[in-house]
Formats: sequence, structure tokens, C-alpha cells
Amino acid sequence: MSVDTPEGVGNRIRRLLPSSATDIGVVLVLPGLVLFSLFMLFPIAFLVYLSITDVSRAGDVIGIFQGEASIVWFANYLELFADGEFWNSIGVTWLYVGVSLGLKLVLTLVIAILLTHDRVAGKRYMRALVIVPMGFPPIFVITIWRAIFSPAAFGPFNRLVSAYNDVVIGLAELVDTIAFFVALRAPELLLVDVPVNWTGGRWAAFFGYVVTETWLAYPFMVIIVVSALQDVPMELHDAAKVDGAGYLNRLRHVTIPAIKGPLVFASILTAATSFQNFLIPWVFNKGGPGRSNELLLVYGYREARVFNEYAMSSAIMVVAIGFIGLFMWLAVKKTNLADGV
Amino acid sequence: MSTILDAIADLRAGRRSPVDVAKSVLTTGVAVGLLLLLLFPVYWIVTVALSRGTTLSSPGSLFGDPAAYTLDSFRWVLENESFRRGLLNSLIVVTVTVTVTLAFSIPGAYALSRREFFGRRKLLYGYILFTQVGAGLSIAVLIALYALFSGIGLTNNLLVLGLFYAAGAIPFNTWLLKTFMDNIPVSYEEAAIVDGASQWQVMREVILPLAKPGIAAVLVFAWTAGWNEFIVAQTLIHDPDLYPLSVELYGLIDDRRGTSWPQFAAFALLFALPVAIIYFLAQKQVESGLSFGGMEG
Amino acid sequence: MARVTVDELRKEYDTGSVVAVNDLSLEIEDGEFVTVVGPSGCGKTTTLRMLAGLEEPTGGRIEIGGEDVTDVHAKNRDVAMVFQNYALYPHKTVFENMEFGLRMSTDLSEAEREARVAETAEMMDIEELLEDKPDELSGGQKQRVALGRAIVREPDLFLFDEPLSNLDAKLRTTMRAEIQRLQNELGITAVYVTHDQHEAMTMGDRIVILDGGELQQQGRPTDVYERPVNGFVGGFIGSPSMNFVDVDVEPDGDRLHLTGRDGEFAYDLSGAYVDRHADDLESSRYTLGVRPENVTVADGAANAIATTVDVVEPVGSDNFLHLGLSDEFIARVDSDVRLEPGDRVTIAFDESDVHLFDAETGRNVLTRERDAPTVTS
Amino acid sequence: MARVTVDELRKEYDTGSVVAVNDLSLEIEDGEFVTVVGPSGCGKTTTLRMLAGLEEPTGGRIEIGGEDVTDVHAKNRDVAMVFQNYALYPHKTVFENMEFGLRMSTDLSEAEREARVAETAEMMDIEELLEDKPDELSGGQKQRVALGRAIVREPDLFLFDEPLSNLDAKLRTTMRAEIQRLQNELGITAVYVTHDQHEAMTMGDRIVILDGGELQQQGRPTDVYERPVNGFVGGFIGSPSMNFVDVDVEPDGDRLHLTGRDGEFAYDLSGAYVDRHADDLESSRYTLGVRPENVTVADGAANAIATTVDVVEPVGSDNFLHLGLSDEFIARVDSDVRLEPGDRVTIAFDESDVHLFDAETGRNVLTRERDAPTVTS
Amino acid sequence: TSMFSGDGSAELWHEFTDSEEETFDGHLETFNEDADRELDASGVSNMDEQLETALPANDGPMSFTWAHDWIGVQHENENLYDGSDSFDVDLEGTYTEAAADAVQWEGNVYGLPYAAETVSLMYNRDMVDEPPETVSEMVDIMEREGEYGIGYPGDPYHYSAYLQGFGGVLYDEDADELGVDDDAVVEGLELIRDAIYEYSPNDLEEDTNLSVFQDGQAPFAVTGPWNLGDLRDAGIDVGVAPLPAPDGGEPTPFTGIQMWYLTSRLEEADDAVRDAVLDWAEWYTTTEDVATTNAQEHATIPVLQSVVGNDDLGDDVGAFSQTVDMGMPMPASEKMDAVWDPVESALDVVLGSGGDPREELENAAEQIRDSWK
Ligand SMILES: Nc1ncnc2c1ncn2[C@@H]1O[C@H](COP(=O)(O)OP(=O)(O)OP(=O)(O)O)[C@@H](O)[C@H]1O
Ligand SMILES: Nc1ncnc2c1ncn2[C@@H]1O[C@H](COP(=O)(O)OP(=O)(O)OP(=O)(O)O)[C@@H](O)[C@H]1O
Ligand SMILES: [Mg+2]
Ligand SMILES: [Mg+2]
Repeated sequence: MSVDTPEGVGNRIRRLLPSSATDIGVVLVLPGLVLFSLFMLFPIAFLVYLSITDVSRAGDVIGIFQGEASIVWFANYLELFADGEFWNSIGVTWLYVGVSLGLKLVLTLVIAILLTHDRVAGKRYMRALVIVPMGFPPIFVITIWRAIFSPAAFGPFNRLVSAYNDVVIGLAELVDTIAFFVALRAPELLLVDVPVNWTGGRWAAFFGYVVTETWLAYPFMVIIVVSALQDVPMELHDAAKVDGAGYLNRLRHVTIPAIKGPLVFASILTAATSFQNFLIPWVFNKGGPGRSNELLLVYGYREARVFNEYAMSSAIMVVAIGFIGLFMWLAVKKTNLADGV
Repeated sequence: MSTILDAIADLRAGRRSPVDVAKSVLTTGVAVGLLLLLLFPVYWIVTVALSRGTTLSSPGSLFGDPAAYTLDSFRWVLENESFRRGLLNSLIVVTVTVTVTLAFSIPGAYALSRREFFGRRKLLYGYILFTQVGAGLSIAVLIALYALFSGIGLTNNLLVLGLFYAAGAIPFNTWLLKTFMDNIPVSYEEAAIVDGASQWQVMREVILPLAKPGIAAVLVFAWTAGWNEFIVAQTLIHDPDLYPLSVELYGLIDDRRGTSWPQFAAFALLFALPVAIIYFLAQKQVESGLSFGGMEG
Repeated sequence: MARVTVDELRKEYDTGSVVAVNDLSLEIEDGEFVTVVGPSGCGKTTTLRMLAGLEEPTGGRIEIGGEDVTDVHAKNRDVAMVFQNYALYPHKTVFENMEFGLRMSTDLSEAEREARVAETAEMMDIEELLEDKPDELSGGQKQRVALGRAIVREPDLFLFDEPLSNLDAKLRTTMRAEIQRLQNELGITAVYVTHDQHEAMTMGDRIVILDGGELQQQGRPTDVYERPVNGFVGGFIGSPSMNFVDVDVEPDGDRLHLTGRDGEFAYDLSGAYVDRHADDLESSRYTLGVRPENVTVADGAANAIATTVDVVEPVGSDNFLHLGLSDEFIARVDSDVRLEPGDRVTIAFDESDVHLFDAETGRNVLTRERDAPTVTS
Repeated sequence: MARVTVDELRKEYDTGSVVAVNDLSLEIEDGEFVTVVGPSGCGKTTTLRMLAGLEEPTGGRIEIGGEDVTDVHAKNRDVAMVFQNYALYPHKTVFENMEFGLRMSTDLSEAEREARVAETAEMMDIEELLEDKPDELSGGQKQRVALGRAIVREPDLFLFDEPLSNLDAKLRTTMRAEIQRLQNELGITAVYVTHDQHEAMTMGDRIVILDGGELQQQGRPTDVYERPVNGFVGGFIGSPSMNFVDVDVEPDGDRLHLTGRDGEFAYDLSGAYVDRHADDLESSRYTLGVRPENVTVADGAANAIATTVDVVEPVGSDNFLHLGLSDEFIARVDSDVRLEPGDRVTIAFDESDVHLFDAETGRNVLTRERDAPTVTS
Repeated sequence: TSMFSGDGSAELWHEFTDSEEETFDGHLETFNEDADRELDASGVSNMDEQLETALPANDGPMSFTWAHDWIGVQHENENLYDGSDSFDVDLEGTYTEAAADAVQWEGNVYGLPYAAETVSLMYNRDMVDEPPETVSEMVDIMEREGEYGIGYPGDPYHYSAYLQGFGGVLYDEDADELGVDDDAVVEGLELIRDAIYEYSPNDLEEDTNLSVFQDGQAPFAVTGPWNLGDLRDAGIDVGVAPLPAPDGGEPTPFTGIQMWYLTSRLEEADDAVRDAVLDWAEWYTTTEDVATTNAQEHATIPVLQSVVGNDDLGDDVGAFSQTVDMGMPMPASEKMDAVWDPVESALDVVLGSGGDPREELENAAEQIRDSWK
């Protein structure tokens, strides 16, 4: 960006001068910008204002126009930063974002690579099917996943785990009968205690969140990565083959670098979305057990709705928006998204 | 399909070795397996919608008793007055969202892609920064939002709701479309200008048709944004006659009295249908719209 | 059709740090076909784009058909441009591609437009393609459509930006003939940018050579070929390139004695040659230029120079001998002259084929007097 | 380096409906540089890709260095390929691009790899670019890196698929010289696909001409130029193209009298010429071929033919005269032969420069006996 | 109301289930026939959230129906209308004592009551001959019958009967005392853990719990009258009984009084509308036919004195009535709002992840006290 160089300044001045080419750009961008500001920036500004007042109830928020709130400046923020739950929440949220992103990336890559692979018949139809999760309302899907992760023994996931246990035991027995002289103790380690308490255990619940989040977000990433994969120049693969690279090496040295831009782009967007996830923890077990898995927005929501601390919750949201803003800003800086993918 | 037939023909003619064909069958098998695994919840939802009773999970067979499958729940949804009303309302909202998003983001994207103007880069940054803020914003500040909107009398209005979604969708979609337009060679546009086309004609005759894949992607994203959202809808709409489908759907979840899951599942499936249709229709366009690759000159 | 005047046209980029076109003045007669050549980045495209109105000049004036169009928007200039990549609208059929310009810039009725397109399509032999989309066409067909799209509008001025460079050699020959035929039939006024020697030499009534944004020379192709105003033009026009040898000049009676600064080379210029520019030969350092086809292998001739054959390149029709006289000194000889690398040969060339360029300014000491006529020709 | 044997190589696409390569057999000696030419779609790229292992042959065998590699995967063949669009890994630096092949296909240590890359980079004069990414390079630099990437691996066989076609004329000349220098220095075995006449003629020890997937002729470039086995090869090699005239042959004593089927043309072949192939001239319909550079404007010569000048194309070094003898009959004459369109001229060409092709099979009646030596040469 | 916008003009809001709505529509029709001004009603989902935003903005209904426990909050938020001067009914003389108390808050009458409700024990008659009277009896049966023993949704509302089964009170409204960490409540939670959760499908989710009963895999379930219809439709021969008593205690479930609330919008409403709404509340809560139909069709417990004890209401109502009698009205104070969530978290931790009951309840109590500050 040429901003502070003399040319930059010159350019800026020139661009400010009335000239049809410049004007029309502004005119075209302006409506969208105004609409966006009206409906998004303005509420954010309002939120920031709320966060420095002492409003506690819904009624007060609405009454704020009648000047019923007093300004307490940073009291809410100070209180927030002093709250251990808040820091726990921040930690869990980042962990959640990180782990689910990792899982999403792996899953997305596997799906996308499979569904663009030459050897897969009917891949176009499969690609259409695989993004079906995008069509359901999140609240519904999350409830379904909550049921899948039911801690009851007959919960679908618990059934899966039981089935897995059966397979392990079966295999162990098989090995045992074939090689009877081997004292086989390994299965104990491989077995899982059923039923798993998916909502009662902190990490079990966390696992449930991550799986659900991944399921919700992968279609978006798959669409983008599939599109990117279709654009990888065949010639690069040919060059790598001739250079002696096998499938995995080509994946690592040709495919992945070629789709890196879109992949990073999709990652950043879903990471930012999952940072703000509310419904998953809320529907699963309200960020439980206890408050151990409260993602940031659940924390904020609790403050607002349950404890009637609207100002506090606004402060939390401001912090959340700050985090996302910072995250996006860094991401954009690092990856040059502003110039395209 | 033709891939398979070709493979068989090739195998017969000895042009492909059995090993080669086996490899294809195996990879396809892996893909299908993965797909089945991923779509398990969807399959489950379908069986729930077909089941009798009211519960989602059941200690018996996971998928209920196929012999007892019934379409009652779907019938219930379709005959349900609020479904039909909600559908209409949702269509209104989504039409507004999609139209406004397209109407605002196409020119915006064009300007960002093709024109140099003061603050262009800052705006691009801003847009990307804010692409993801909208969603989370709505949850904790519902009251604030409501206070704002009711203060200026904009509650209970489907147009305003649609506009709100559009506002949230504009940054991301503008940026997406801008990225797409960056890859449309300028020479088409110049050819049209030299041919005597005005700015507007260039837009209509050249840019719009060429940006179709990008526009299709935006359409799908804007559509899902307007269609699936319910929290803001519920906050800004108090008149049950104006509830969009998502709010009606959410209303079926009754914490106190229990939810009738087959009905809920049937409702959700019907709810998801339009999105699925739109996507199937636009799939090819969307996939190339998101490819971020070059367009042939 | 129209006369085009370009007056001190200038284009700067990046706030003046890049001068793409440097005060270029040109007169293009009605019906004249001008080819523009020059190395990559010399400002050819920029000039064309300013003529089309796609780029705003930093300075200078453009007149088309007597009207000052410098500030006229591209869409209001009656100009057609054929782009290097054709820039056919991929979503429109061939018919729609051709009709688009008519629809935009004329108020012909639909029927009239159809008739015009049909007529042009016939002329270009693309009637059968009218319903196809560009991506169903081969390279040559695309090129034809791009030409047709320009022609159908019957504009004042045609601009071509390396229109054939994406075609293979055979197709290029065909299309070149096509364009020449159209030029003859329609008498179009055209500016044609190319980097193909053959096109530049054969297509234009006039050739314009640019370098670094500046006009180097303009004139009839053969004139430019035979009398390049400077070393750049001499080296740029012609393939293989003109051979250059750095020489020191020493008067020797009424003759001039040239000695190669890297040895081996010696040549005498006659009094007649000297007379034509005697007062110009002040400095003693010059570069001698002679074209490969003018170098002959001839033992007994006057002014013969003995040298070694480094490489023999038989190209079928001729043999190219790379000689040891300077870095890249080539003689084009008949293909039946069979020599081997390492052979000693004696070469000669006629005094009339010798060009002398000032080692500092590069200027051709002979053609200086002729600057005036070539510029206004 | 290695000897390459291609035996009845065949490639079909779309379940046999397209035969891209039709039972091609070739022997490439160790250290030989073979250029492959042919019109677009004739199967050049397909052949190369089969050699590289990127395409599975439908039939036939490929041996490299005595080993049958037909079913060996590309990554296990010791072959390097230079692609038309360079195909440099865009996210890797020049160094990494060059090192990649070594890393994949050899078990050299890092230090050894670095040394090899450094050495090659020096040879290619790209040491300074090692840290740059491909998109920071100019076309010529990219081309150099692509070459370096291939060379550094010291493979058995080099494959080039029109490596210079994306460069401009001047750069192409430089890079051509570069490749020739490498070829001389390293003595590489290479198959070089091109559509550039000049490259085809000058770069290869041998030239292979394909058409429609089938081998037409192979041999030393000058041999092929002078003795094309059929009309296709005659017309394809050489620029401007060989001139063709459809003639009827009538014996006239011991001579043969040729008459153009479209009038104007008449030529007598001597008994000596006739003797060389008398028994072949059964059919009476032939096509006569003569190269433009062999046609002279000469009034008094024997066998002179009077005709009209249609177009004069001065290309600087020569003038191309388009004559009325057949559709496209060109004479390349000296640039000081100044004729105007419409002038009557008398032309002549030597009997030894005349090719006679069977009108039906296209076969050159003269070179038939020489088929054997050219095929195995 | 145009096509795109509305003003939320329906005067009455409810969140009835389909079958309840059907009965309700009948009542409304009857009322509207004789009324001077017809009233309009809407089923609203997530009514609490809707009201919370609508009423302060002078939007939303004139009246809505819900259990009495919102009174405190709505009063705090100034969303209610005091009807004490407007009603002609004598509260104490017309409704049961609990019902009459429930609609009053700080001396204001914020609506009129029409039914009581609570959760009670349901048993599968095919598996259980005689409903158990004590928890030990129930445990015996659970040990014997079914894959699972009981479907018992795991939230403070459903569990309140046993949390408060040994004399503890989660929140004593009158004394303004928090009892969450009382020994008695801890004892109750231990009982729930050992004698109830142990036999449940180990998922607190209501859906899972109901499913085991509905599938005939558990002899017992604890739920409210609203699920009776569905359970019977699923083919279970459901019997309703009072909640069994723990050793040395008595189940004390929270009970709710269904009422028509008067909202603050009435203050500025037209006289005609206001009168119609007030009339409606009176008519609905004092018409015997309404009370009996609701009881017969939806097993709600009448609070209209003239109907209470009526024999025609059916066995189910009888059993529910007995449970209601054991119970205590939910606290309506807004302070109660802060109690639910921490207690639910505590249940979650204790039952779900084996936390210590005392410790977790003390934690919860601390949180609640914090948020009251
Ligand atoms: N938009 C631009 N911004 C900055 N510099 C530019 C721009 N366009 C062209 N230039 C510069 O102007 C000079 C002339 O460019 P131009 O494209 O006219 O060259 P050209 O003669 O057409 O070259 P080529 O043969 O490669 O097409 C070059 O140095 C180029 O880098
Ligand atoms: N993947 C493919 N499927 C079907 N046909 C193909 C495929 N690849 C090549 N062909 C066909 O095979 C023939 C030979 O193609 P090839 O690319 O080898 O030609 P080429 O000689 O390299 O041409 P060019 O000079 O244009 O590069 C052509 O007719 C082409 O259409
Ligand atoms: Mg250019
Ligand atoms: Mg090719």
C-alpha cells in the first residue's frame, strides 16, 4: 500500500479530485456500505456503549433511550477480567476452535480429495450429497447430535462404541485362538468403558462439541476445497511425477500448496464462526458439566439471560468481537486475503 | 455412470487391466463408505421422521421399525397452517435478502475489483474483518438490537428482517464476488467499451453473465443466511402471522412439554429441501464460482 | 475511415516514474495500414490503448477524422480493436459477439444488424459458426470471429494488438493473408502491433518502430530495412539480426580505413562513400553493421576478410554461418555452401550494404540527412 | 544417458475412437538429440507423455537404456521433462524447484543436493535467482529454471514439449543457443517437440515428422529438407512452404514433359532425371514440388516459365513473389529484384530441385529408393 | 397488518400444544360469541423471550397465559398490569387458596388462575400392578421390571419433589432464604442419585427418559399431564399415581398455577379492549365448563372451588391433585430465576460426572448468592 510515500499522497489527492472513474467506484460501493453500517456497525456501537453502563435488565436496555442507565466506564471490563470463569471460557473457546479446525481440515481434505479423484465414479453426485448438512438449520442438527451423543447406553454413539468394543474383543479372541501361546492383555487398553457419559464428562462433552462443529462446518470447506482442487494444474502433477514423486509426495508438494490459499481462507472463516459458537454447547449441556465447557458466547449469554447482567454481557461480546476482529485482521494480514485468495 | 460403463468396456477390450479397475472400484468404495458415515445423522433424521411416537432416540432399534414407517409426520407438516404461512414468510424474507445482497454486492464487488478509489483497500479489509462478526453479534445483543429496531419502529417487518440479513451477508459476499471478478479478464470489458457499450451496458452484457458462477455462489450463501437464521427473526418478529419458517421450526422444540420428534424431523427435512434444490441446481456454477482460479481468456 | 493524428502523445505510470510512451507524434493517412513494432515493454500496447480511449494520455493530443478525441470516452470513439487473446465474449454466440458492437454503437434496427452480421460473416467465411459459442471454436476460427466483430462495425480506425501471436505458424500465415485481403478490399485505416518480423515487414504500408516509449523510425518497410536511422532499428528489424562490429575509423587518403576493435576485422570505405558524410565522421569510434544476407563467402573479392567458422546452422533453405568476427556474426549463405566448424573462410560484403553507426548515439551516419523525409513520409 | 527404443507404440483415446499415436517405432541413440515436428494434434505430446510414463500406451513397448519400461510408473523412470508452460512449482523457490527432483528420485544427502543444484545453477546462469519464486521471474528466466530443473537430475532421457513456444522471438533465439550449448556440453539424449521450423532444422541430430499419429519420415534435417519422402513432409518442412503444382506427365522421347493441370505451367525433365525413376512414372498424374528459394527470375534460362506477379512481399532480406502459377506459388528472390504486382516475369528452377509426388499417395517418386537409409539412419 | 409487516396485534398469547390449542380455540369462540369486542389469540413459541423484548417496547399481547412463576420477574420489569381494582371476582372465595395466592404479587393482582399442574408418577400397568407408595417399593419394582427402571427428566423442576423431599426448600420465598445447600437438599440429591438416576437411562435429557417408558422398557416415568396423550397413543397402558414417598420424607414438587397474566399494555389500551381482556380472564377462570373440559381432556387440575373435587374429572386428575397437594408453588420471585441454572449445573455434575452432592450444591448456592448481589 502506498500511503505515506510522496507518490502515495499525490495519488490520494488526485483520487480525491472529481473524476468520473473515481466517483463511480464510490457510488457503487456506498449502498452496501451504508446498509452494512446501519444494521451491523450501529448495533456494535450500541453494544460498546452498553458495555460501559450499568444496565442489568432487558427493560433497562430498552429504557436506555430514556436515559435510565449510568455510565460506569470500565467497571464491567475490570470485573470481567477478574473472573476466573471468563479466562476458563477464553481458554476453552480457543481450544475448541483449534481442535475442531484441525479435525475439519483433515476431514475436508480427505473428502475433497476423494470426491475429485479420477478413480471415483459418480463423484459429482456425491459432492452434492456431502454438503447436505449445510441445508439444515443448525439448531436442529445440533439437537440431533445431542441425541446421538446421548449418554444413555442406547445412544447412537454409545452403540457405536459398544460395537467397536465387540470388534476389539472379537479380534483379540481370534488372535488368541490362532496364537494361543501369546498372553494377550492388550484389549483392556483398547476398550472403552460404555456407556460413555457424553454430557457429564468434561472432555467427553468437549469431544461431542467438536464432532458436531466439524459436521456443521465441513460442507462449506468442502465446497471451497473441491473448487480449488479442480483448479490444480495437471501439468504440475505431471512434472512432479516425472521428478519421481509418488502420490503422497505429490499431495504434499503439489496439491496442498496449490490449494493452500482457499484452504486457509476457508479455515479462517470457519474458525471465526466456531469462535462464536453458542448453540452447540448450549444445546448439549449448557457448557457443562458445571461451567467447565462454557464457550465465550455461552458465558456471555449466561451473564445476560440468567444473571441479568446486560452490561456485563455486552462487555463480553465486545471482547469477543475484539478477539475475532484481531484474529481476522491477523489472518488477513498474513494471507493477503484482501488481494484475493 | 458412464465412467463405470467405460471401465467395463475397457476391461472387456483389454484396454484396462483388472488391477486398474479394482483400484477404481476400491476408491469409489472408500468414498461411498465415507459418505455413508458422514450422512448417518441425515439418514437417522429421515427414519425418525418416518417413525411413530414422539421421541428421537429409543432404546430399541436405532432406526425404529421400518414396517411401521409412516408419512403421517410429513402430512402433519404439510397440512399445518403455520408451515404454509411460515414458508410464505420465509420466501418473502429470503427474496429480500437475496435480492438486496445481490443488488448491493454486485456493484460493490465490481467497484472493488475494477476501480481505484479512496479507501478501497481499507474497505476491503473492513469487510473481511466483519464477515464473521454478524453471526455472533446477534446472540448476546438481541435486546440491544431489539431496542434499536423498536425505537425506530422497525420490528414486525419481514422486509426489515430480510434487509438485516442482507446487511450481514454483504461483507462476505461482496468480497467473494470481488475475488471472482478479479479473475475475469479486463479485456472483455475493454472490448465492450471499445464496442461502444456504456458502463451500465458493460455491466449487464458482460460482467453479469461472466460473473454468473460467483453470483450463484453468493445466491446460495445469501439464501442459506436468510433461510436458516432464527434468533434474530424471533427477536424482531413478534407477530406470529409473520413468523418465518425457521422460527416455526424452533417453536416445535418445547422444553417444558417435550418435542414431537417425528414431526420436528419431518418439518426440518421439508425446511431443508429448498436449500438442497437450490444447491443442486447451482452446483456446477457454485463450484466454479468458488474456485478462485483464472478464467480462460 | 479517417485520418489519425497523434501529437506529442505521452503516458506516464506510477506518477511519472514509468514513461510508457514518450511524446509520440504520428500521422496516419486515411486508409493507411501502419504496423508498430518494438521490443517488449516499449509502449506499443499503451499507444494502442490510448488510441482506443482505454487509457487516458498524460499529455498530447489524438485526432481521429479531424476531430480531437483526446477527452472522448472510448465508447464514443468510432474505433474497433482486435485483442491478442481475441476477448470474445464467452457467453455470447458468434452472432451475438458480432452484433454486440452494432447494438451498442449504432441505432440500426434488428434486421439491419442481422444483415450486416450475415454479410460480414460471409466475407470472413464464418457463416456456419454463427450459432456457436467461442469455446467451441478453434484458434483460427476465434481469430476470424474477432476480426469479423471489428469489421462489422465499419469503424473509422482499426487497432490490432498482436492479433496473430497466439496462432501456430501455418495458421498465422493464413490469417495474415486474410487480413491483407481485407485491407485491400476495405481500405481500412489500421494500426497493427506485432512482434513478428514477417508481419511487420509485409503487412504495413508503413512501419513504426518504438523503443523505450520513443519513436525510433517510421517509413516504408523496405526503406526502414535498408536505411535504419540507428543501430537499434538496424538490429531490431531483420532476422537473423544485423551483424555489428565495433570499429575504429582512420582516414587513409580519400578512403576510410576501419579496424575491428577486437582484432581480425579490417575494411576500407571508398572515397565516394566517405564523401557522402565526411563531415560527420569526427569521432573515431563507430559500429559497423552489415546484414547476414549481404555477407558472401568469396575468396578473391576486394575488402575480403578471413575468419573462422564457429557453427554451421543449416536451416534447409540456407545455411547460417556463425563466424568468429564478433560475438554473433552470421552470414546467410546458400544451402549448398557446405562448411564445417573450424574451417577458415574469406568473406566479403559490398560497401553499399555497410551501415556505420555512431558508437555513442547509435545514429546512422549515413541516413541522418534522410531523417526528415522518413519522418513525414 | 541411454539408448531409447520405441516399438509399435500406440495410443487410443475414447475407447479407440481417437488414435493419437499409431504404431510408432523409433530408435534413439545414446546422446542423440531428436526433434519431433508435425501439425497440431498429430500426437507429438502424446508420444512424449508416453515416454515419460504419464500416459499408458494402448499397445507397443518402450525401452530406455535397454530396460523395458512400458509398465514402469513415471516416477520410477529416469526421465526429465521440460513443459511448454514450464510447470515450475509456484510455491517453491528456484532452488527448491531444482532440488525437488533430486530429493524425490535420488538418495543424495542434503549437502550433495545443494552442491548439484549450485553447480547446475551456475551452468544455467541462474545463481542469483535461487531464492526467488517463479512468479518473480521473467519468461526467459523461467525457461532457464525449467531447463536447470531437468538437467540437475542428470537423467537418462530428456523430453522437451515445445519449451520455447511461449517466449518472444529474440528470447527464443537466445534460449535455443543455450539448449544447443548444453546439448554439446552434456551430450544428452533428448526428444524435442517443436513447431518452430528453425528449431526443428537446426537443433536436432535427427528430425522426426509425424502426421495423424503416424511416422512420416525421419532423418538428418538437411536430408529431410532436400529429400522429403512425400508431399506432406515436403510442404511441412520449410518456410515459406514448398510450392506445389499439379501436373500431367507425358513422355517425350527420353524426357518427360510436365504440363500444369491449371494451364500456364510447362516443364521438361531430362532423360537423366527420368532414368533415375523411370519405372515409377506409371500414373500420369503427379504433383510437382519446388522450394521458393530454388525459383529464380531468369529470362533466358532453359525451362523458363512465363507468369504474372500477383503480390510482392518484401521482407527486407528477400522479396517473396507470389506468382500466378498455382494457388500459392512463391519465389524467394533477392530484395533488389524490384517487381510490381501485375508484372510479367519469367522464372526458372533447376531440375535437381524438382520433387515429383504421386498425386494419389503423395509419395515422392524419387526418394522412394532411399526410404530404407533414412528410416534407420 | 400488511403482507410484510405486522404490529403483533393479537391480544392473547399462549404457547399451547396442538391439542390444547384446539380446546382453547373452542373456548375462545364461545367467549367471542357473547363479547362486545372479539379477542384475537396467537400461539407464540419461546414466549418468554418474546415477551421480554416486546413488552418493554410497548408491543406484544394484552394478556398471556403461563404458570404463575413469571410474576416476580415480570413485575420487576414493569410488564404487568394491576387488576385489583378492575376485577369483580373475590379471589379467595372463587379459587383455591394456593391459586389465589399465586396471582398476587406485592399487593397487586396480576391475573386470574385457572389450573394447577405438576409432574407425577406414571406407571406401565402391564408391568406394575399396584403403584408404589414409597420410594423403596418403587426401587424393588425397578430392580425387577424392565431394562430400565424409570424415565425421569433430569432438571431441577422435575427433581424438585425429591430435592425438597426431606424438608429442604430450594428457595423459600417468604423468608427470602436460599436452601440449595441445606443438608436436607443434599440428602434429597443423594436419594435421587441412588434410587432414581441409577435406574434411569443415565441421560438427563427429557426425550431420552420418556423414550424408555414409551418403548415399554421402564415401568415408571415422571412427567406432567401433557404427555399422557402421546404415551397412550404409543400403546402404553399408563396409570397415574402420586409421587412415592422417600423414607422419612415426603415428595414436595414445585407446582405451577396456570393463569392469564395482565400486561402493562392494558394501561394504554382502549377501554373496549381492556374491558374485553379483563372479561376474558374472568370468564375463562370462572366458567365451570372450561375447567372441566380442560381437566377431562388434558388432565389439568381445576383451581375453581366449585369444580375442585368433582368426581367426573377422572382418575388422572385425582392422582395429579394428590401430588399437587404434597407440593409447593414455585417461587415467583425474580430471585428464583438465578436458582434454576446453577442447580441444574450441580445436578449435571453430581449425576453425570459423579461429583460430590454437598460440594456441588454449595458451589451452586455460592453462585446464586453472587448473582443476587
Ligand atoms: N498499468 C500500468 N502501470 C504501470 N506501468 C505500466 C502499466 N501498463 C504498462 N506499464 C509499463 O509501461 C511500459 C509499456 O508497456 P506496454 O504494455 O505498452 O508495452 P508493449 O510494447 O505492449 O510490450 P509487449 O510487447 O510486452 O506487449 C512497460 O514498461 C510497462 O511496464
Ligand atoms: N485425454 C485425451 N482424450 C481424448 N483425446 C485426446 C486426449 N489427449 C489428446 N487427445 C487427442 O490425441 C491427438 C493427439 O494429441 P496431442 O496432444 O499428442 O497432439 P500434439 O501433436 O501435441 O498437438 P499440439 O501441436 O497441438 O500440441 C489429438 O487428436 C487430440 O485431440
Ligand atoms: Mg503489448
Ligand atoms: Mg502438444
